[in-house]
Amino acid sequence: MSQPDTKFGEYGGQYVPEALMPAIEELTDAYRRYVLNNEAGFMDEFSERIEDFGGRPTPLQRAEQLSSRYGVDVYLKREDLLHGGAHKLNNALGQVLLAKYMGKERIIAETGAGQHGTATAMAAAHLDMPCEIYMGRRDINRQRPNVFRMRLNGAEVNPVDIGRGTLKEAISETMRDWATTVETTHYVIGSVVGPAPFPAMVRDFHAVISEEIRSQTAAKLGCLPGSVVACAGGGSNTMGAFAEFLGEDDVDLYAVEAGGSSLTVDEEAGVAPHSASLSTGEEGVLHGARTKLLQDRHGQIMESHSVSSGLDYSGVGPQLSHLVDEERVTPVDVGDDDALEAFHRLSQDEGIIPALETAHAFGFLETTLGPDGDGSVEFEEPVVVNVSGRGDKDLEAAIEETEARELENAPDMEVFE
Amino acid sequence: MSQPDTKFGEYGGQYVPEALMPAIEELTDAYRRYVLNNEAGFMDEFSERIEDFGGRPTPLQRAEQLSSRYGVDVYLKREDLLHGGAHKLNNALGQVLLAKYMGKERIIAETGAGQHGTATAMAAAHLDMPCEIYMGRRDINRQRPNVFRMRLNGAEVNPVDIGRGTLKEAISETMRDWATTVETTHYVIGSVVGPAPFPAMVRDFHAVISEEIRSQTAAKLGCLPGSVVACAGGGSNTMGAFAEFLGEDDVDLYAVEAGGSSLTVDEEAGVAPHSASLSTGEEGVLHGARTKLLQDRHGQIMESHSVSSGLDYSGVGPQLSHLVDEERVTPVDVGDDDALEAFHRLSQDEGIIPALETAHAFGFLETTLGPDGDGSVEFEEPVVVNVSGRGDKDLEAAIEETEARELENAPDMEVFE
Amino acid sequence: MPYLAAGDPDFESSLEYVEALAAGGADVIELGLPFSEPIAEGPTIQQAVVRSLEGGMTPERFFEFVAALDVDVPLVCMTYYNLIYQYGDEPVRSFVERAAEVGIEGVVVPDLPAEEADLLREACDEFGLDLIFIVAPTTAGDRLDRIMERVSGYVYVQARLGVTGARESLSDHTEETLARLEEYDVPKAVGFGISTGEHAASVVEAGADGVIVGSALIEIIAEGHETDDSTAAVAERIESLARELKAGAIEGGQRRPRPERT
Amino acid sequence: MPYLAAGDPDFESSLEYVEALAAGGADVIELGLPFSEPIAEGPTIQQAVVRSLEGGMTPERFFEFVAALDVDVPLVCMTYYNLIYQYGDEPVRSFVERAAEVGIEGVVVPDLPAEEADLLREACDEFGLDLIFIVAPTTAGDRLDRIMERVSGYVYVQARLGVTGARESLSDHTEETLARLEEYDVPKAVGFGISTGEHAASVVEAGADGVIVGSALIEIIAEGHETDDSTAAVAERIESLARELKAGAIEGGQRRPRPERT
Ligand SMILES: Cc1ncc(COP(=O)(O)O)c(C=O)c1O
Ligand SMILES: Cc1ncc(COP(=O)(O)O)c(C=O)c1O
Repeated sequence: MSQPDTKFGEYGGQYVPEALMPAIEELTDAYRRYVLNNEAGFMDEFSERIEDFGGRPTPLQRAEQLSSRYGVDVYLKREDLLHGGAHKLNNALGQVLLAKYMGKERIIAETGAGQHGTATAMAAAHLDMPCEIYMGRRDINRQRPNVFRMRLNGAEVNPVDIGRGTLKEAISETMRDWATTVETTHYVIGSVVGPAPFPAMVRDFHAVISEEIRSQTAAKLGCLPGSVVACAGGGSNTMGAFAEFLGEDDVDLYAVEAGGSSLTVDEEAGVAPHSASLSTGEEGVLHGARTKLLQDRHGQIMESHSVSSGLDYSGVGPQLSHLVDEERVTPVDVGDDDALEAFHRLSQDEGIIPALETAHAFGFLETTLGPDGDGSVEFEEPVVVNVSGRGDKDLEAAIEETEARELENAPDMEVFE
Repeated sequence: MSQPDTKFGEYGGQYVPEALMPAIEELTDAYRRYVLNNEAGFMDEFSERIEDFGGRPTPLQRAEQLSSRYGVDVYLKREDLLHGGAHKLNNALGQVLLAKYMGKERIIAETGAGQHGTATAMAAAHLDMPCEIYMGRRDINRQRPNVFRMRLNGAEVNPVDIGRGTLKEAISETMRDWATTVETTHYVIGSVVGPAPFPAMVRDFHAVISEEIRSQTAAKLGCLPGSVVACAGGGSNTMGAFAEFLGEDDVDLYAVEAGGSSLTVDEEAGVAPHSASLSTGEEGVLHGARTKLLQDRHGQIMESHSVSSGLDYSGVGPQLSHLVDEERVTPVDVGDDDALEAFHRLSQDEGIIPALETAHAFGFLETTLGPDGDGSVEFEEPVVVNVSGRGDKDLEAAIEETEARELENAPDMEVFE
Repeated sequence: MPYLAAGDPDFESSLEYVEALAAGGADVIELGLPFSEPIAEGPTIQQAVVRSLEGGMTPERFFEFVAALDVDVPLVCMTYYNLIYQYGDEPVRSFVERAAEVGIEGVVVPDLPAEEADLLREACDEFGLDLIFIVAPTTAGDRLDRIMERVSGYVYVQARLGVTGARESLSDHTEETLARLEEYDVPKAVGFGISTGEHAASVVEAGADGVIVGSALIEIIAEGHETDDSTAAVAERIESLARELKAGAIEGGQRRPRPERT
Repeated sequence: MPYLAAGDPDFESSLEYVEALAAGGADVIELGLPFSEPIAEGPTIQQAVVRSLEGGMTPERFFEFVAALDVDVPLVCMTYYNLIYQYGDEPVRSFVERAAEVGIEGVVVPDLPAEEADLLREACDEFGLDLIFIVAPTTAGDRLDRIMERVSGYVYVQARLGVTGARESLSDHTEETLARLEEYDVPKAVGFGISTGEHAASVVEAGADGVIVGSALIEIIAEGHETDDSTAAVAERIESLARELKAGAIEGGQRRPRPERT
């Protein structure tokens, strides 16, 4: 029998209130049986549902304009085409189905960009489970369409007013709900974060991304990818895109974090104007796991910042922290401005409006290989970029943030008025 | 060599200004060579692009909750998962690619719901063609997210202020542009309407829908569908879902039109409070084709109405008119209220937020088979419903329209305020 | 050859405007029967169509309008195919019959290419009406032959691509198209964009037998309508532009290089 | 056993409030060192945390706070693991060393289950601090054994699922959990939701050796803070609730059925 990973080097673990521990043990057991060992055909049912309901496999598409712009072969893994509009459904559907196998009666989840909440609400509707989503007030305002979508799918959306009202606060609040309702409720965590077994389990549900990439590059090109590039908030699309290649040393792995407006921090205010926990964070314990964090010198967690709600998080998955320490994964960062430019570039040049999160991954190509790129990276080809989600949820935010800046490639917004 | 269909019984033809006729002859020739006879591998390139860029094949998913609600086996053809969020890309990508093969330098298109405009803008960005979209002012206000998306993809959006500012006016205005720029410009018409060869050509680009349905029901169930249900505005998703089965008499075909608020008309005001041209329209000539139309006794075209912009059109594809006369296709209609209820039902029960257009197809199941259904139809099983698009573009409109009504299954909208 | 939309902005005024055209020297008058989807018209005529329809214009009213006209100039009806098709009991034939009855001498149908015109051709022949076709700058070769075989009365030469509407300058296409048409022995009337006597002169100079002017005249009506001018005042302005155009056309004819007779 | 967040709403007042607790008869005082992500706390304590952090509380200030306290009651520090882990040069050990130095006698860490507690256990042993674990209504079987093996000082019995916060009524879970713990020879303090003397009495009657009251006390501070009451007035109210709770606990002990000695 396969056994769950609970630690990744020094990272990971289970730092949660005692009230949750029995549930976490139960979940660990269910994860081992159903996910790792396909008991009762769980993984077969998951695969079938993620294909039929979710729309897998997603294509691997050559990016013609970007390839010629950068002079390297760029391929797009089109997770934006998954039902709901982001990779998030892989995990949400997997966990809601698991909750069903475990006999749970209620689903709760946190959400940042709203994509995980949307995916969870969709999966819960699909599998006929009641569902409540916690979302920071600030994120609610940044991602209204996703709030509508969750409600339409029959989920309750609970605004979280604590702190800055972003993902960090939403996770804390969902944990509080879970501590109260743990006997009947499963907490569908939205990224490769939280106490074991979540980081490993969420990764495994998303690993289908890299499994498909592997067979698609093999079929189309007869090779492995040379580089895989994915944005990283908590790091679930990242780990999903990397999982199959961790043992393939020839495949370079780049995790692109949100550089926000700057990498310097304001300790006094407890605010980091970025979300680059892998590049700049320090080891600590947050939301149930030991990992790299944005924290002040006392260990208080700092508020992060990114133009994209989904990357706006002070922590990161423990396995990614470990892979960075091991130098298997290269962490890089892309700031708000470059991400917005990349958002417009992909929309205009490739006809794909990416999520603002995803735009960071493309910003990395531009800041290294673009006309004004710093040439700091030699990409092994083909370069596969994970298009973790589409930008429909970001239209208002992208327009507003674009208007607040002088971007080279901003479209004329006049007709929008 | 295969030859284009230009007439369908008495319907179809080419009723356009002389200035356009040479372009239409040129297009007919290109359609025959590239599409029908795969010259220069055109159709191979189209297939590859619609897979890699578009995300084909789309799944055929069993609708578990609906199947048990209605006691018949219901399957969903998931065109909502196509890039852009609707079936529209099949045609838009096909035509933009064809324009490229024809050496055209500029793309124009009309749009109603904005889905065709979005699809065209995406295809044009993907294939690096400049693009302008005409859209009625009223539709611009009903479907703002799609306006944003077109602009982000680099398309110009030209508001049309004539008449009621919906699809009919947008088509007329695009024809005017085309009449001015016909030498360099291709008009990507958005449905199986307009002068020949458009109705046949648009159908052929969408026929992939029914080709996939055929092979999917064969593989999953070992049979053909018993019934295929699709909403019909112009009728492109409809013809796409039906095309493969036209010669299979055992497959029942239902075209669901928008019943709007009522099937009665106000001749005085020149307004039909519905868009049911197949069920209630009379033969006439509009936008280049002879077909069934909503018109007053003098032959003036009536303004149509539907809660869904994409069905809000006074005409319908000529081939559908012919198929209805031949009794091969059964036209039915579903009103605004039932469509909205179906919108909420699919969102809540299946975790799929459909386009308001698509919701009409589901409303038909409810009004016949639901708890208060009239039992008027004996469905042959399996029933395949074409999920022509997703509802992200409709969030605001659906909420507003829902609030204006007393619907049984409307979700609580409170958190949206 | 002026064009007005019948009934713009109302039945009575419109009668006076048409009569003013006749008084201004028009050789033929094109009378528009407004259709709700005028796909070949630019904004000026679209607005005229809206005004006329809002004023209650219908095909039957149109025929009454023609019957009520007191002019001695040939009248041509310009309308879209659906109205012709829907009228009366016999598609197309009823319309043409009624048109002949009220004294219309020809029809132009902007959305009816020669290919789809057999029914209308037949009816026109039966009742002795001219069927006028439009030749566009894009029309050439076989198409042109096909059209010219079918045309009667005159051919409407579309001066430029696009839709109707008054323009500041003339199109380069005009001369080209006229040259292409030289070999055909049918009167050529050039329209689309002509708005001044000087335009008319150059077009006739280039070989046209007549000019068709619509939007420029309709702009006068639209302005008058907006500023609530008296019908008589507007009619006077219309007559004066008609006169200018006529004079221009005559002047253009004189400017024309004489055919060299050796 | 009352709980307050150190430094709520400011350093000086908070000192007085803690001293008021002692004056009110507290047997042990739990002092919270606020962490920015208090995942086990309900709204009342979350607000206290915010007030204290905004007042400039840090781990070092916390130790100064404890050092400055003039009370004769054992003090237990309640905080989250990240603060213990980050303090000083040696993760965990530095913190415990310093805590011992200022006279803290035990620590409770709500996000540290027994499984992850080895390092802290070691450090506590080294410096003679009690390591107090929480037992939840969901804790049973092997888990319970494992925890009870590691606990020292007392065990914190969580009266109900969920987060901290004053409640109107007591939880049914309390008796069950106390019953499950009977066999273990460790003092049992019950917390989560206790707000009145009567609560305290019934919990002690049900077998608890003490009650832990946090939110009910903090509500007094919050109210005083909002209405700008004097520190002395607030301290008096705190002392009086502490007294009521103490009286309740004693009363509960007396109500307890005497162990039958035959
Ligand atoms: C489209 C998209 N990409 C990426 C992310 C970041 O999450 P993760 O790092 O877990 O993939 C999000 C989170 O909401 C998202 O919506
Ligand atoms: C999702 C969707 N379905 C259906 C339609 C109606 O078009 P058609 O009847 O051509 O399929 C539209 C048009 O915009 C649409 O967006």
